[in-house]
Amino acid sequence: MTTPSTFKPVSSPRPGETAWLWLVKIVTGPLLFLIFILHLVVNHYLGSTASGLMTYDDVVAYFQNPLIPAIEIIFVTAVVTHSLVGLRGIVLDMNPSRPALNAVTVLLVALGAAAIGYGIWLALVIAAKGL
Amino acid sequence: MSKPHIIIIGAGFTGVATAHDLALRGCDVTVIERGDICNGTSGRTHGLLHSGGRYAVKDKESAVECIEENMILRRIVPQVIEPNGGLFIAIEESDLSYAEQFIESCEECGIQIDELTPQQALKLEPNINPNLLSAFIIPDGTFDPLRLALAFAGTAKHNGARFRTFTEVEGLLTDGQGNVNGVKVLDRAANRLLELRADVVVNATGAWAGQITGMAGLDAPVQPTPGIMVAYDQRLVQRAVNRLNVPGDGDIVLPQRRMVVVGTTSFDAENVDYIPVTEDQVKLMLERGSELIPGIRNTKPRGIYMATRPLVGGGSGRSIARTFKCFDHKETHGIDGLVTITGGKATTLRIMAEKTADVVCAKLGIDMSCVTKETPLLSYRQYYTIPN
Amino acid sequence: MSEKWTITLRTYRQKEGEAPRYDDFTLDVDPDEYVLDAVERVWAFHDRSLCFRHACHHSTCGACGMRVNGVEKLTCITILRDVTQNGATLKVEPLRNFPVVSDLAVDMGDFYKKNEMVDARAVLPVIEAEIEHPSSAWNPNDAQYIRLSDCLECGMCISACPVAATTSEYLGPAPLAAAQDRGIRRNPELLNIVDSEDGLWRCHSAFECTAVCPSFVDPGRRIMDLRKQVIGAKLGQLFGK
Amino acid sequence: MNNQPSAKKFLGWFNPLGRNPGSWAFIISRITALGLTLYLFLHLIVLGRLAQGPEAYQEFLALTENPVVKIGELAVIGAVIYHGLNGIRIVLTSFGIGVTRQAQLFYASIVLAIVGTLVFTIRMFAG
Repeated sequence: MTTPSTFKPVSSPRPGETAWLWLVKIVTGPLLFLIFILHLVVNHYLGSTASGLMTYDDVVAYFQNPLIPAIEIIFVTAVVTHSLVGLRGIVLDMNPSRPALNAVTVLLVALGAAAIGYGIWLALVIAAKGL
Repeated sequence: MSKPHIIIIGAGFTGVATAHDLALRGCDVTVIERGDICNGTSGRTHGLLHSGGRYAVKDKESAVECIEENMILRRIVPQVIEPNGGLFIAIEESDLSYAEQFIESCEECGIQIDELTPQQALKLEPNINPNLLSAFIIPDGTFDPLRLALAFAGTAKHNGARFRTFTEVEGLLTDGQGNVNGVKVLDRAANRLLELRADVVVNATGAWAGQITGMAGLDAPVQPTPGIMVAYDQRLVQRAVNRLNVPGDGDIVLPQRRMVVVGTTSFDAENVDYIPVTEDQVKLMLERGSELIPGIRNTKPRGIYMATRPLVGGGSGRSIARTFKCFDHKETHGIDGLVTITGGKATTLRIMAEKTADVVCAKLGIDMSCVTKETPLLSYRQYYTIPN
Repeated sequence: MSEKWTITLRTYRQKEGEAPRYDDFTLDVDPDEYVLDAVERVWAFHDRSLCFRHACHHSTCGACGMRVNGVEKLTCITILRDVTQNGATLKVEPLRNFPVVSDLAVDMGDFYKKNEMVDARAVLPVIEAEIEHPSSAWNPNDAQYIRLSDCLECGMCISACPVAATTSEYLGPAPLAAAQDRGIRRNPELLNIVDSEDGLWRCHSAFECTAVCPSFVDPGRRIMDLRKQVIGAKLGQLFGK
Repeated sequence: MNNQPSAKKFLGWFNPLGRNPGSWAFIISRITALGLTLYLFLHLIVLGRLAQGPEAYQEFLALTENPVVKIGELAVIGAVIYHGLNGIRIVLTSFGIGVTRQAQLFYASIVLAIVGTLVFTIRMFAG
């Protein structure tokens, strides 16, 4: 065994980015891919317009089955989370200072919450239109 | 009285070991190296942690030094050593006839050896020459040259020594009466000339020792004697494998990381800065190496290089005693302030440093004795973790 | 060995306070020689001020890593024939992502410190070799033998790594590979070092490190395995194992 | 050539010189990620029209007939297929599966992304 190192490391690694953040990306990723395939097929093959897109009435009808808004909500939550955690990873690669990183993190969380909130609201509004 | 300042020229094995020793004896040490640590002969040494077996018959003094230092290095710097032992194997009748005096001399020098039957030897090392006639186990080992030096250099730095790499000595500074009291150096990274004063200048430049003593108008009786080494890309043995006979060409094969390294040859050379590899010597290594380990024939060379031994004294090639000399130029030429250390082998770097440090301390009236035998070295990475 | 080529060695030069430049040296070489031999000849016969790091000349010390025609190579084992042709120009530059000391020599201080931080193993039992390769012809009863580790600490994986290019804080492939080699379960103190902003999770699976590693370490694969070890350890912590 | 790492060097991510497949996977993943994040938020905003009633949504639908928008949408589809598959490549290699074939997994991601995009090109233009 080499003698214990008696020195202070070049920079003690900044705690924060732990396995959980990475796991969030890694769990939402494949989930997103599955839902995405569904999303793609539905929007390009089931709609009544020539190119397969859905008209207003198609969308409202589609949202009547309560399962659909549920999936859409999971979808928007997962995709917003995945993309913003990823974006933070890109920002990390720009080696921001600790305060700058915290600011970016707060901003991303706020943006994410807003987008997810808005997504859920939108899904419920559309579903409600059909009642 | 402030600490005496010692300048050591050359950061090969002897230079860094002397820096380590003097740093422990209360000296302020500066090591000047024109390249980086170990970029001369020391870097390209074969890497054999010598048991002394090769020299037991003809050079007992060397053999005893080797076995003692071998054991000390295993204790103080295990992190750079493959301590798996060695084999002397006899392939032909002439090898066998060497066995008797070999056993006697090894015992005389305190080198522990055991004879093995060919079957026993093949069981331990299946890749050695299957029709060997006899074999002896011996406490050889191998090491990583750069890391052995870095371990000494790092520990020296930890104890206050400073290292100036990429700094080349252009001339010696004198005090007017011809005594050396410093060096004129060119910092090659910054292209700046500097003058550094010192109480004693130690010339530890190995095969290049003559260039430094030349600056003081002296010549150093060092006979640069290069030899070839060929590294092959498979680790076929766990132990060092030596040919049981008088020292000859290509008579040692060492394992190192995932390679085996065959060495060496011996010839004279003048310009030591660059020794080209010659095809015939490469073929010779393959031939001799595969006599010991036939498997080498179906490996590929990974690195081929020349290393220049700083043999002491006149005379050519192998016959010079393989020990080392420490010259205090005050006694030899009446020039104070300059000490030259040359000769010796990698394994004996600690004792060479001890003797040199003794000479330096005697000149400066420091009556501290050497403690490096019992001082474990720090991790070799400490050389880089401690700022210069 | 006897064939003769004439090549131009375009060498990166930088002295303190001077702008970097490239010097061309025309050399007669033997194509079976190594790139390091050519560089050393430039120092010996053409320009004594050339600074470069080299020691063992047979891939055990890790000092002579350089970028040869833009690709990281251990110059002591890179044969000229494999990287250039007769009459061609061979560009030699220092490794990326390390401070340049001068010319081709870089300062490996930070990198060695990170290896020291994870206490990378310098020697290990012979049979522990994650990568089986003909070069490892050892048999099971060699268990008690010790050998020097595969990692030469040559720094080329850090030079090739796109993440290491963005910050010197990043631990880097070799130290992460060394942490994997030591194992999180056997050395729990490693968890906080590697499971951090400058550690494991910055790796973007470019596998450039594995592409340039000259010495059977395959840091890319080891980082991936380290992810498994860390996730296991974290889940273990969560469920109080 | 400033040799040291620095944050300003993030353009270096996209430097194709002497890169191996793994780096291309990383570069294209990062480009598609940035594109997709931008598209995601535009997509969410545009879909807001559904809440404003049929006319607003109809107006938006007309927009999607424009070939330039269709090509844009195809790019998004290609990007998502590639980014998704490469993500799965990273998940697999992170758990030790296919590590020695990571380059082939990357090539597969590219090929499938192109094939997927072609399928939808036919679907959207041939109709």
